[in-house]
Amino acid sequence: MNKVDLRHSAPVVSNTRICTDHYRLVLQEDRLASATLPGQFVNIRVHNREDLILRRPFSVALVKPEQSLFEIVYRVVGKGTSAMTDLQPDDVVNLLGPLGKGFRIPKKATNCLLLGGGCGVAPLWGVADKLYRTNSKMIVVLGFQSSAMVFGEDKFQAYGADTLITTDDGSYGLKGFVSEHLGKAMDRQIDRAYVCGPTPMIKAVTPILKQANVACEISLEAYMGCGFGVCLSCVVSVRNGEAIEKQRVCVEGPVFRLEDIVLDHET
Amino acid sequence: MNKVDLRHSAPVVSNTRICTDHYRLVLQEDRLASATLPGQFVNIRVHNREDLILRRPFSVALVKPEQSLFEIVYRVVGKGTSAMTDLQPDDVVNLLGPLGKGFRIPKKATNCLLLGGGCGVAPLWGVADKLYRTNSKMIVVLGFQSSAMVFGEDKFQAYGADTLITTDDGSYGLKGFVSEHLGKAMDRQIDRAYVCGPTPMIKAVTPILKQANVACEISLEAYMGCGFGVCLSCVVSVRNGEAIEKQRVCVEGPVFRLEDIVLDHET
Amino acid sequence: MKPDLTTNLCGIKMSNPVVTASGTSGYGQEFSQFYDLGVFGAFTVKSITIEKREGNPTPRIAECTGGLLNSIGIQSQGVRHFIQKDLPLLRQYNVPVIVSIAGLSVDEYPRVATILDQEEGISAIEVNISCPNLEADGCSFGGDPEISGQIIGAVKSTTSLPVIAKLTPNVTDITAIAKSVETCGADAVALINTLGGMAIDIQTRKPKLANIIGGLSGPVIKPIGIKMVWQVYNAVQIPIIGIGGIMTWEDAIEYILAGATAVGVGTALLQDPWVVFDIIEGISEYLEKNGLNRSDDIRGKIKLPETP
Amino acid sequence: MKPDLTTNLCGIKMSNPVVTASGTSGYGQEFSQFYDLGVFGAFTVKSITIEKREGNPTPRIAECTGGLLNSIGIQSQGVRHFIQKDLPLLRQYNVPVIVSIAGLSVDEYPRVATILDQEEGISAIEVNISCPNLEADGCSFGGDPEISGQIIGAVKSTTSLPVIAKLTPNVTDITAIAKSVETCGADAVALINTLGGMAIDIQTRKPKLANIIGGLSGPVIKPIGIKMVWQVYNAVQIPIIGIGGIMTWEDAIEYILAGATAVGVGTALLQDPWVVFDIIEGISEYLEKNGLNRSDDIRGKIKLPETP
Ligand SMILES: Cc1cc2nc3c(=O)[nH]c(=O)nc-3n(C[C@H](O)[C@H](O)[C@H](O)COP(=O)(O)OP(=O)(O)OC[C@H]3O[C@@H](n4cnc5c(N)ncnc54)[C@H](O)[C@@H]3O)c2cc1C
Ligand SMILES: Cc1cc2nc3c(=O)[nH]c(=O)nc-3n(C[C@H](O)[C@H](O)[C@H](O)COP(=O)(O)OP(=O)(O)OC[C@H]3O[C@@H](n4cnc5c(N)ncnc54)[C@H](O)[C@@H]3O)c2cc1C
Ligand SMILES: Cc1cc2nc3c(=O)[nH]c(=O)nc-3n(C[C@H](O)[C@H](O)[C@H](O)COP(=O)(O)O)c2cc1C
Ligand SMILES: Cc1cc2nc3c(=O)[nH]c(=O)nc-3n(C[C@H](O)[C@H](O)[C@H](O)COP(=O)(O)O)c2cc1C
Ligand code: FES
Ligand code: FES
Repeated sequence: MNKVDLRHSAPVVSNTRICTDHYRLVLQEDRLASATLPGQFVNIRVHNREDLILRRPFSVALVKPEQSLFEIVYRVVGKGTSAMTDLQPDDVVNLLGPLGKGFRIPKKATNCLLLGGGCGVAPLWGVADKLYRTNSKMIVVLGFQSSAMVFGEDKFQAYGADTLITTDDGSYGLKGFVSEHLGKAMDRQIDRAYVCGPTPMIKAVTPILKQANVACEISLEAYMGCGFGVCLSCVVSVRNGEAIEKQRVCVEGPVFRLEDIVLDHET
Repeated sequence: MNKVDLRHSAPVVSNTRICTDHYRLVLQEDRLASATLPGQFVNIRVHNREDLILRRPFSVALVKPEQSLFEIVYRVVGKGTSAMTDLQPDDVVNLLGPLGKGFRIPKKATNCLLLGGGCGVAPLWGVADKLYRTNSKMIVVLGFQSSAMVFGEDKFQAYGADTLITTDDGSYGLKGFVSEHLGKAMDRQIDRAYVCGPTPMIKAVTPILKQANVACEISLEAYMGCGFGVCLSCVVSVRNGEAIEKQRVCVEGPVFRLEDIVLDHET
Repeated sequence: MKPDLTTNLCGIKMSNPVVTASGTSGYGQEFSQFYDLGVFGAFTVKSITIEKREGNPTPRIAECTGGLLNSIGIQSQGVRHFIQKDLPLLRQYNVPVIVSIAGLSVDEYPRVATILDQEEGISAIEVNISCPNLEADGCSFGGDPEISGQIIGAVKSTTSLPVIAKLTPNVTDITAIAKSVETCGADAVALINTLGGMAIDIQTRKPKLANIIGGLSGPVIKPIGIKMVWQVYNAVQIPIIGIGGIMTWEDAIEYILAGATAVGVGTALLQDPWVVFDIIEGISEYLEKNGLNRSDDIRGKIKLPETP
Repeated sequence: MKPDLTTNLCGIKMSNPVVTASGTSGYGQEFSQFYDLGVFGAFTVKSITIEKREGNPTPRIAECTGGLLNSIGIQSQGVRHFIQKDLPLLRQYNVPVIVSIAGLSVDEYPRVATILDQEEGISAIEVNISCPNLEADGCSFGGDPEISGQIIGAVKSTTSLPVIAKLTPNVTDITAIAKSVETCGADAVALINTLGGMAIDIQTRKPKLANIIGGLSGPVIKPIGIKMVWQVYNAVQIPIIGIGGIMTWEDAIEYILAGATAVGVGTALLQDPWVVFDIIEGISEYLEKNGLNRSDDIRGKIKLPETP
């Protein structure tokens, strides 16, 4: 049997602040740049620090296989992500990946809706990149807290996507949550939807998407102990036929089909 | 009552390797540069790292009050001292000091013997500096493991001291331990002796110095929990009149009078 | 409005909830050179025995990842020396003094307490029944609910001062010990003391402590302390001094949320005696930011997950 | 000459002393994608129960300084599922398989063991009497010497396989438990399981684990594990699997010096499954540098300080 080596030492190419609290980290690693699908993630061991026992999981935002590059966008929320802001070009990042199952991208052109919130916007870059190559039509709706947190709009526009920005406080684009402005987008012809964002956003958009009856995939987050399936810390309730069972976000996910997700009190 | 503030944030001026495993760290701090006596120490919190709970104690090697500078020489032996080698100019070191009681330097010229081993050589720089100002005569005997570990000879010579180097393997100066070559120095007129070095050296030279009946002060090391007297981890047995009692290396020492020291199995 | 940090711990009137943990600030002499001891809510002295004791051989301290192992043992000059030499200094400060006592046998405790009861300027007696270092196996009086209760009962009968039982975490069920000392009259409990631990230098093959076994303190023990404070909070009515790995104000708040009325700072004071100012300031700011006037308002008030 | 790492643990013939700690490497399926499971001295699977169990609500894991809190609970597909789906894969590898079993009641243990006893390809049964997460207060069967002994005795009577008792550190006297399980027939002991711990998010005021209380693992618990292994080594004759905070080969050697015959790696495998190679290599090099042929030569051989 062919064994998988998930370990990588990826040199930092750049680590730049892209808006309030968010950084874009570009890393060089040939295997990851070639093999990672949109929606898959890497698990980073921050500075090999002894006090940070757990790796930190981040979705891969975009891959550039020709240059052996891939990138993630991270939001500074705690110890690990704060320490990551120190990363300098040529520092080497210890990571495992690619992990999990990514978004399914059809081979043929389709009409797609991309729904992103906060740092969940970044993994949709990779989705857009793939869809662009299939000549799909894309409508993108992105939600941010305020204008200072907005990032990535240009990326989607570069792929020719129709891009709509909402901010909670109306300081940029439309005022309000993504869910409030989804109606407009849903009026169009949509075959597939891709969703990545914070849990409240997911909860808010789920009923609307269910109603619309489009093939929809959602990327979930969970606290992770390992990222490769052995610790069972990342489980969520998922429908499997009639039954509801525990599945691992790190292996069976992070991308799940809308109809399989059980959004109970735990998620 | 006047309160003492031992806390200092001292910028690094330089941090340079001076021989195998030994670094000279020059720091800028006015109060410390002015107030520290030879033989006193500072207690360094390495990089404010959460996994390094204890501060690391280092004797002050030399002070330059006019320039607000002081320096320590440290040997790389473990986690803390390894991390210290990363210190760059302008990094700021969190330290407490000056701590402990230093060497007593007479006001008038005397004939002095300075005995140092390994990184224990450095604190004698400060002693030599003070003695030089009293026009004292100095004989200096320094012991090192091998030629690659030798440092500081020139410093003593600059103070006009008669300087003798021994190395365990004979790769520089005289072959053998300091204790084996002490005889020569002891033939001269000596009024006071200052000793700083590893415990085996101290044990070896003690009988010789006792025999010679000179006023002798010795700097001891001990594992320290605080460095300012509250934890009682650094105690050694010391004669106090007829009694033998536990005294704290960090407060009553690190410099003790030869006749008070009890070198039992513990030290 | 600045929150009101004053705290009443079983009758001890404290200006704030932050106290020293016994054994990490001596008898006040050193800290009094640094700042006014009145900054503390209360000052707990290192455990005192009836007679002078040498403590354990050195090395008595070793570092481990995120923690400290110590086997100081109880080095004490004896209770009379404390009264003559140390207590007068402590009396000069406007700070409640908690005198920690230790014993080698059950009846030594009430003997020390009787002597202390005569003295002015003591606000409470803390009974260190944990003392994991006195016996080589790390066990202690504090491991047995009955003996723990006996000692507390005996001390109570000798003194009118509030009696605080300092509990060891090296037990199967901390609530059993807490309930027993409560029943026997303890006015408060302080927990946790150090956890039994050991480290070996793999190069020399020697234990890092001359006593082989020692007590673990510092950040590493915080999750254990939080758990035990929460359990004890739900088991007894008397107030709790929460201790174990408090290095920052965030840690102090965590203990208050777990149910502590006061918090004891130990290892952090060895690292930096001035940290107490940051901790008190931080508690005050946290309360203010959350629109709270007193730490009582959040004591034990964690938000429990709804059961499905 | 390369040292001989082969280790015999109560009849289990292992190529080296490094085993997986239960619950941190699943049932082998994931690791078998990474490398040949034969690299381990033995492979211990996650604890298995008689029936399918859901485990605890999420979040089930939280980090604390230098350690990990988990409250997975025993999420298990049940013993029959294990035999059908997981054991066949494990049998393909040249590695002794240790099956960890857990129960909600004393008699569930022998029931699981009876079913396993029928199966090929199992080298030993590890009895997880610690399981601190199943009951809310963190206590467990393993806190009581008698019940611990009872469970082990019951399991022994159902199987001819070697039986390993996995001990919880949340006890007053670990030697009492170890002696009891030895008397009742345990062929080896594994220790330590996780320490009861808890953490609170001070912003949300929620416990970081949905189960409120969890088990602490990782570097922070090493001093406690080392102490308990040393105490148990001096109390019983049966061999010990030393577990708790082993992240590096140095930690493994420290456990062997404390008295462990084999060492179990848990949290470190969550951080990096490949760390096992470094640990085995490091043990070998340490022995070689010190002119030793077998780890047995240093087992329990710490240099005790001379008494004055
Ligand atoms: C599959 C997946 C993909 C993710 N992708 C991204 C991304 O592209 N960009 C981004 O900014 N963030 C992403 N996250 C969240 C990110 O992992 C956390 O924000 C980060 O781990 C926080 O680390 P910290 O040390 O700064 O925070 P701390 O709170 O100090 O972290 C403590 C621990 O909690 C865990 N943790 C904290 N918050 C979360 C969270 N929201 N989800 C999961 N674990 C958490 C961490 O793993 C860490 O072990 C993703 C999470 C998952 C599970
Ligand atoms: C009063 C005094 C003055 C000193 N002066 C110097 C000096 O000028 N130059 C120098 O190189 N070293 C000096 N030392 C020794 C120095 O403190 C240790 O080498 C250093 O703390 C080792 O830290 P580490 O993290 O690299 O080693 P680690 O072994 O990783 O340290 C672990 C712990 O042990 C303590 N420790 C380790 N070795 C010693 C030791 N020999 N003495 C005391 N504590 C120790 C450290 O404080 C630390 O807490 C002095 C020690 C004392 C007590
Ligand atoms: C060096 C040292 C000495 C101690 N001495 C005592 C003591 O004499 N009596 C006592 O009750 N606790 C003693 N303790 C325990 C502390 O009071 C405290 O309970 C423990 O260290 C946990 O708190 P921390 O993590 O904040 O240090 C001592 C702790 C240390 C580190
Ligand atoms: C996520 C996780 C799950 C665990 N599950 C089990 C289990 O099912 N059965 C068991 O006996 N121990 C279990 N343990 C405990 C480990 O086997 C081990 O005893 C403990 O983690 C200490 O070792 P470590 O510090 O190397 O992790 C688990 C530990 C972790 C971290
Ligand atoms: S994170 Fe360990 S199983 Fe998913
Ligand atoms: S180091 Fe704490 S008393 Fe000396």
